[in-house]
Amino acid sequence: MSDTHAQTVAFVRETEIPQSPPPALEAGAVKWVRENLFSGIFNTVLTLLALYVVVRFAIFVFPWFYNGVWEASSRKECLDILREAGKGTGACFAVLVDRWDHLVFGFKYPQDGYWRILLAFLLLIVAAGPALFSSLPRRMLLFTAFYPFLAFWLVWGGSLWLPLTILGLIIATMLVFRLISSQIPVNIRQIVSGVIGVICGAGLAYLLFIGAQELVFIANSVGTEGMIAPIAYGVFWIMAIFAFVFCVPMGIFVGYAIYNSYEDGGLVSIVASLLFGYLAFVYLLSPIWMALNSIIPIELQAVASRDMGGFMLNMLLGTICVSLSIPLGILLALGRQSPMPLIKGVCVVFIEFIRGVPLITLLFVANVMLAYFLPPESNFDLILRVIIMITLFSSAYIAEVIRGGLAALPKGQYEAADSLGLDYGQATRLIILPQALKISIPGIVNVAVGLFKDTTLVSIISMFDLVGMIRGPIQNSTEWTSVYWEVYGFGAMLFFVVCYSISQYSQWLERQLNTSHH
Amino acid sequence: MTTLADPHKESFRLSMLLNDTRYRSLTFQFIALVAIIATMAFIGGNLVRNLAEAGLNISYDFLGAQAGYDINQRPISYDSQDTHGRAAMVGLLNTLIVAFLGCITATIIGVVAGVLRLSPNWLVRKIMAFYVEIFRNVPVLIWILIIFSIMINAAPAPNAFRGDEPTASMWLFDSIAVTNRGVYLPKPVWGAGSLLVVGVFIASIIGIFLFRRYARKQLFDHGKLIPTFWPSVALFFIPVILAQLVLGTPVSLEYPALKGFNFRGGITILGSLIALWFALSIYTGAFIAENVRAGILAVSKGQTEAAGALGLRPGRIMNLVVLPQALRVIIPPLISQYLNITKNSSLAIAVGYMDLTGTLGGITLLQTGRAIESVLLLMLFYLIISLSISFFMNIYNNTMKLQER
Amino acid sequence: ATLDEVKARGKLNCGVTTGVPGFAEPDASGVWQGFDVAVCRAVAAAVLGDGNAVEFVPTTGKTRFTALASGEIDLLARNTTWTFSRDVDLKFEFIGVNYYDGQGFMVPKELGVASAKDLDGATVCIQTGTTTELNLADFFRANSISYEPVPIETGAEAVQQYIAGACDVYTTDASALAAQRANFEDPSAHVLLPEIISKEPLGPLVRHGDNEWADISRWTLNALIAAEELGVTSVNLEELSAGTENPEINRLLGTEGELGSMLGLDAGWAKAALGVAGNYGEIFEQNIGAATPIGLARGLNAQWTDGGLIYSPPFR
Amino acid sequence: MNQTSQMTVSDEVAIEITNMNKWYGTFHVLRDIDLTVQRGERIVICGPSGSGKSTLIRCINALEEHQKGKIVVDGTVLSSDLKNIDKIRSEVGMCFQHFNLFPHLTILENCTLAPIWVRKTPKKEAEETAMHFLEKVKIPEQADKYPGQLSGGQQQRVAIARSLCMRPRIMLFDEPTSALDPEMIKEVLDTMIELAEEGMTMLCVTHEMGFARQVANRVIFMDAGQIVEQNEPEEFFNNPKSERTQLFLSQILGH
Amino acid sequence: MNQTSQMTVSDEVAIEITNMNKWYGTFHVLRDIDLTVQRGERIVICGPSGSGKSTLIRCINALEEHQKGKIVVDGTVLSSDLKNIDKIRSEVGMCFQHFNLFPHLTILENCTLAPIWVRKTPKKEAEETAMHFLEKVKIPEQADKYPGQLSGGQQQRVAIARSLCMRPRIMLFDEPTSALDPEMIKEVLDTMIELAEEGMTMLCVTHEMGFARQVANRVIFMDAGQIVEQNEPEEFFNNPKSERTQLFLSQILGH
Ligand SMILES: Nc1ncnc2c1ncn2[C@@H]1O[C@H](COP(=O)(O)OP(=O)(O)OP(=O)(O)O)[C@@H](O)[C@H]1O
Ligand SMILES: Nc1ncnc2c1ncn2[C@@H]1O[C@H](COP(=O)(O)OP(=O)(O)OP(=O)(O)O)[C@@H](O)[C@H]1O
Ligand SMILES: NC(=O)CC[C@H](N)C(=O)O
Ligand SMILES: [Mg+2]
Ligand SMILES: [Mg+2]
Repeated sequence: MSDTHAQTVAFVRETEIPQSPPPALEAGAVKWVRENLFSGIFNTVLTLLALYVVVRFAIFVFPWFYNGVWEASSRKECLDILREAGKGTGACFAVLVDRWDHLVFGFKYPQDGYWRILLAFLLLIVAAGPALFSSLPRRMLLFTAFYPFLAFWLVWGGSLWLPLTILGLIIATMLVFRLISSQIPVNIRQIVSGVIGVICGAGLAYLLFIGAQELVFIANSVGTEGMIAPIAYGVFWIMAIFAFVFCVPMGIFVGYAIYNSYEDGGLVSIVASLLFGYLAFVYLLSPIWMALNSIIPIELQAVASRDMGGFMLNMLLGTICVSLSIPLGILLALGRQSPMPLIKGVCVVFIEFIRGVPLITLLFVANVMLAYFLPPESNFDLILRVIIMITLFSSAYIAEVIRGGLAALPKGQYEAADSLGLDYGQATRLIILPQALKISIPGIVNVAVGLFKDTTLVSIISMFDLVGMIRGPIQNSTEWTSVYWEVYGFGAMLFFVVCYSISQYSQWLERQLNTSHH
Repeated sequence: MTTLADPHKESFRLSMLLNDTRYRSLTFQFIALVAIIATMAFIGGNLVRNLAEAGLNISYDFLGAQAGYDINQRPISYDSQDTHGRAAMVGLLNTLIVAFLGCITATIIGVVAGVLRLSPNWLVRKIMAFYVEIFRNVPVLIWILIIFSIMINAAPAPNAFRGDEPTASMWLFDSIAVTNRGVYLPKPVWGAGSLLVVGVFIASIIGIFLFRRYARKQLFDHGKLIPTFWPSVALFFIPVILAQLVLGTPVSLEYPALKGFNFRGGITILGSLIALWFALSIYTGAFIAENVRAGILAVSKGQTEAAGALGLRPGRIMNLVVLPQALRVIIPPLISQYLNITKNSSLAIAVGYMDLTGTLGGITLLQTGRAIESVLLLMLFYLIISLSISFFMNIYNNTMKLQER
Repeated sequence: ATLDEVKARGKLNCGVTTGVPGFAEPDASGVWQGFDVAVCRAVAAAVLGDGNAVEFVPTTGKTRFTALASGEIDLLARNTTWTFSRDVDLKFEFIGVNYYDGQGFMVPKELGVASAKDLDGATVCIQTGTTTELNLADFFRANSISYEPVPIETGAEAVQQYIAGACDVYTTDASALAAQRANFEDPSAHVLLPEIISKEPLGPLVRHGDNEWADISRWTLNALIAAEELGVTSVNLEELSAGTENPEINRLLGTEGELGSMLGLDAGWAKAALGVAGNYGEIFEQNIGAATPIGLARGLNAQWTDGGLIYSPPFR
Repeated sequence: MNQTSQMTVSDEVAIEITNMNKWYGTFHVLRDIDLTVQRGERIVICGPSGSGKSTLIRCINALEEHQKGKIVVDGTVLSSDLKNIDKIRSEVGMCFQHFNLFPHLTILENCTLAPIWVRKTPKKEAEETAMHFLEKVKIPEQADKYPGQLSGGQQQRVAIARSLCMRPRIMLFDEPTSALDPEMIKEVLDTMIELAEEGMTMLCVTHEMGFARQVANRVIFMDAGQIVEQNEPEEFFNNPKSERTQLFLSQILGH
Repeated sequence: MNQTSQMTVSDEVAIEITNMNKWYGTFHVLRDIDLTVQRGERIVICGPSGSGKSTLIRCINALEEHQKGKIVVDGTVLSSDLKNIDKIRSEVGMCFQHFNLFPHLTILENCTLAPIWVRKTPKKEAEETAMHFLEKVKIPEQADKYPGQLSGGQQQRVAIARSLCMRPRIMLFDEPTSALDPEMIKEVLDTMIELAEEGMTMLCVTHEMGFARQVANRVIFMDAGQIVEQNEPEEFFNNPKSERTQLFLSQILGH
């Protein structure tokens, strides 16, 4: 047949050749094994080697696992049980049973309140849903917004009215904003703006004046002895003079700016609602919630931050810090994109500084330094200080992720927003961020996983998170001293389950973004 | 056309500070400046007041004071009579040592695991995926603790080497002792004439380089392909061994031996260093493996096919076509992994390895009570290390950029 | 002032160790127990009337001083040695001594070491940031013998390494050595060497500058000590507080004089403090005394009347 | 057609550009531009690539700053005063070559966004207006889809509707059809013609000479940052004065 | 033109494919392919997307394994023996749709890489050859640039030169022009025509029917993994026998 081609070039196939199954060697398990395990000398060696490793590992681990003792009250008892049963090696999982509560909830959380934590955790999944899966109904975001208040109440306990009142005041503040920005007539707004302008201007001038005094005080206490001190002395004096000189002009200017914004209501409504919010929180919050609580008391047993521990503490730190650092990260990313050198500079310095030092040093700051930076009477407990530092830490990383998202947006989007007359705030809020954030979600999730793992570092500043709990009370205790593998393995497993699922999610999301980008 | 007034010559009005694009950004920056100054005034004022209340002051004089404590790993000479400043230097060097070692082994582990993850061998692929996922998804601190516990509990104590029927024995003809305190290796002793041996060794290293260049030149000039691997290996060992024999073993080895409580002699690698080093490498190796895999996958299949169609063999395709391209993708994230190793090395504190955080941020801080000073200095050191690494990374990235239209 | 803060808070924040058996350790249900803990409870009872109104803040050698200096805790009762530099340079105020101690060495019996001077070349487990770390350096230097320090954060980890043989010797305060040995699977396989190489007066401490608060803490501790001397125990406390012949007991228990109000507390402050766990002697016996697994003898910590150093200034 | 359109040109001045100059760094993009557009006038701008057409259009909308000269839009002087810029932008609608729709919003949301946030129109009213203009560009049924789900021509029509929702008095088009496939170009041009017939003031950068002939009152030819020639379409196409124009037309019509 | 080319066809067999079958998993991509190519013959393969054209080409070059049947290239039987594969690959040059130049090497290095490492040609000689072929494809002046700096058409010409540097006796082209802009297509086709005129044996998957008419000795139409029809170009285009061919040609020429 073949040589026919050369002479008579023309060839037309009249019949269809049927599909036929591939040759036997080409299908089924045989082929699979041949291709995947023994497709060459090198591969065969590799396979045998790998098999050897796996088998050795199994021989080593399996009996240990299988012989595990689940019921005993101390390591000694565990060993006795194993010895009696005549088993060589065996795990002492009894420690997990015995200290389960401590490992998961810390040893101070009230036992009858464990359901609260579990409930808060389950609801967290529901609340995070709409942010993580865009296919869920948008209306669920309402619950997401409500969730922090609910979770706060569930975890810390106390009166339900406290978070509810806070929520109410926040809503009230937003209503004030709405009212001033668009609902009231311009001439009334002019009066309001005037009043608020005067208040804020005067207040700012006063603050700056105090600041100037403070700076002089600092300069004087730094003194002029030594090598660096004179420089610092000079810098503080210059800043003091600056603050002093500009306290009145700044006050006037800001007051004027607020007044001047009465037409569009933008600035004045922001300032007014902030002012309102501040006053409401200072003067209305506790009377209202206490009054409400005395009428209809809905209370859970209050639990102090100090009493949080175990894996729960890791989860708490992880979720709180990540959620707080997202807004901060957005601001930093926007700041880093800003054309204003000073603002850009501050953001760059902050981000690069945070990314350049290990988290542990920041935790030292939380532990030993932060208290010195806050007013003497303020009483931040360690958890709060740690939350602040971890939040700052992760916000720098999140800022970099979001910056990537911002950079990926085409310039045309900015221009279209501009040409429609949207101002910077509107364009950012309505056009730029929704798109940039969507692109950034996988990156943010990765940062979140990293951060969640890093929350174990708090054990180094003697907090009893999961690792701290193991290294501290459990291994210290008379019963469970020198138990390692069981507890560390358990810890590793807990983290693995959480982190692995999250990172699988983020990979799924990345694939989604790659395929369905519209 | 009538010339109209230049619009920029308007008289200044206060509202222009807010509404005029030319002044607006200045205004904002000015306000930001004032806010920064106010924040500094707030923080600084609190600091000064709090310190005064506690009767403390800020001073770095303690760096010149006697430290009073001992450090078990001393890259430079140090004893308890030296100053806190010198102790900090010892710590800094220890940080750099573990970071450097960690970077090397993490790279090796990562590259091997990353390449094996793409192996056609199903079993190997799965094992590597297992390794990567297990290590990436569990905190490094837990790994450090687990590996340290393994070290301490699985390796024999020096005691076990003692007695008539020791339960443990040394490796490699009694030259290496692996104990739960560390690993003891033989140490070269430089006798008379050892300079010559060293000279021969250096010469043979140079020789290897020259030989490889010669081989390449042969290929390029005459199209002769000379194998280089085995000759290189031979060049590495044979001259030195010959020199040793001829000169009557001027370079002898000092073997570690159990004397008193511990092995003495030889080189000691502390258990804490090993645990930290190993944990950091294997943890970071998992991340590097992913980077390597991504880098290799980023080189399109078409490149391999084109090279194959030109008749290149798989090994050459890897060396000449895939790797050079993959490296460009791999190296930037690799450098950030190096940064992470350096930063994570501060977890040394969990196993008692005396790095910067252990000395300056640990014992010095505690013994002198100079918390603020020590922590600030600590952060400064890490910042300098990180910034220099990223500086070099940027230089590298710029030189390696692909030429585009 | 600290007193007002504590009262407002309704809880005393008291720093303790992360765990030394007998001195401070949470039991299986998370309640802190121990000799140092008892001091915290006594102060809480004196100030707030409730020995359970204490928030125990576990601290490591590393975090203890910063916790106190930064105001996170009001009182640190964590077998901390009273030294010049801590008192003067670190600006703390030691309010007394609740245990006279010294630094000792523990070695496995099988090593056959009889004296600390035989430890040449040994690997020594030591807690970082403690006085013992400095003493150790001085001791070996003075005797010109070498050693290798293994610095460790917490006592528990030190013990783990010591048991696993990662160090030959474990050194710290002799009391803590005894306490931790009591926890071993086989305590008799380990010996304490005869040398005590330092003085370690362990006592509670507070911040510099708040003398009122220091007074309250100091005299609460003294009340525990004086009560033992005067024979006031948890058994006869109620009976004696109805009034006795002994005016000092009366002043102590607040039935006579104004000592309480001088401190800014109720008249029954000392009674409340004693009501938690009894007097110094009782606390000692309960937590670390001969009848406990730790089994420390009173020794130097006997009342001065019994030839010891425990001595309270008069309540007058 | 040309006649009817010309009738709608009023005497009012919509845009007045005097002696305007612009530099990118040291590169002189626009040189001494003088241009007056009457209300209702429809101007087509053409010229070789890089001649500064886009830049001119974008200066009118303050998307780019000019460095010398004066631009007056609808009586408002374009200065660096944000108030003026805002005012001008809400008077002037703009259509881009790549549509620049907001991909995360539905078509309807794209159209109501600016009215709601800039004009503070109640949402309902804004939606009604939006539907009105979507009907005008003949895609009301796509209102709830996302831009990614539409064809290029449909997207460009949405972009036009989006601009119209702000009820601009002037529309700027920057090569609105050049990113489209041939069959879609017609859709968009039809919409633009309709708009022109209603008397909208329009400035349009385009190389669609058919469109220019049909609707323009004036064709402007730019080269190297200068306006080289301007004239009525008939004159311009049939009787170009400048050599450069002739060359350009020969290339463009030769296609 | 057709005549001259036909004259170069010799009697020697360059490629002989007998009863070749290939599966992807269980999917039967190539069915009973029989094809003999004489030395100097120029064959164009066309057919709808997914019909297995690329797969066929790639099987000849051992980029894909076939499971049944026999392929003999230049007398060498294609088996899984690495030696044979190497031999065949150095005889057969291949050009891909996306050029697949090595972006990290200069044009010259791209061209000398294989001669140096596979053929063990001295570098100097390899460079001379490379420059020779670069001149032939008319871009010697680009020798020191990187692929990223060239246009698509230039890149494809470099790819051809790179193959030629190995002095192959057979060239395979897989849609070499379909990733190119219209003006660049011509550049590349010109190069290929020149090659054809020199008597190179060529198998070319392409839909450029002009090219097929001008240079091919034979056009092969594939569908669903089978060779459906083959004929001389004139016959094939003017008088397709099979219905499927007719349908395909009507679509492709209708453009
Ligand atoms: N942001 C910028 N920075 C520097 N030069 C620019 C910038 N934008 C445009 N240019 C230059 O200004 C000149 C005019 O650009 P413009 O986009 O206005 O031309 P155009 O006439 O619209 O061309 P086209 O028909 O290609 O769109 C071009 O030479 C361009 O390179
Ligand atoms: N690696 C593969 N695994 C499985 N199926 C494949 C693979 N490569 C190609 N195919 C399938 O084999 C069939 C033939 O593919 P081939 O690329 O040869 O078609 P083609 O004729 O070149 O089409 P086109 O004109 O689109 O390039 C297609 O249906 C394709 O989906
Ligand atoms: N072991 C300890 O934690 C305390 C040690 C010693 N008493 C000190 O105060 O430093
Ligand atoms: Mg343009
Ligand atoms: Mg194909």
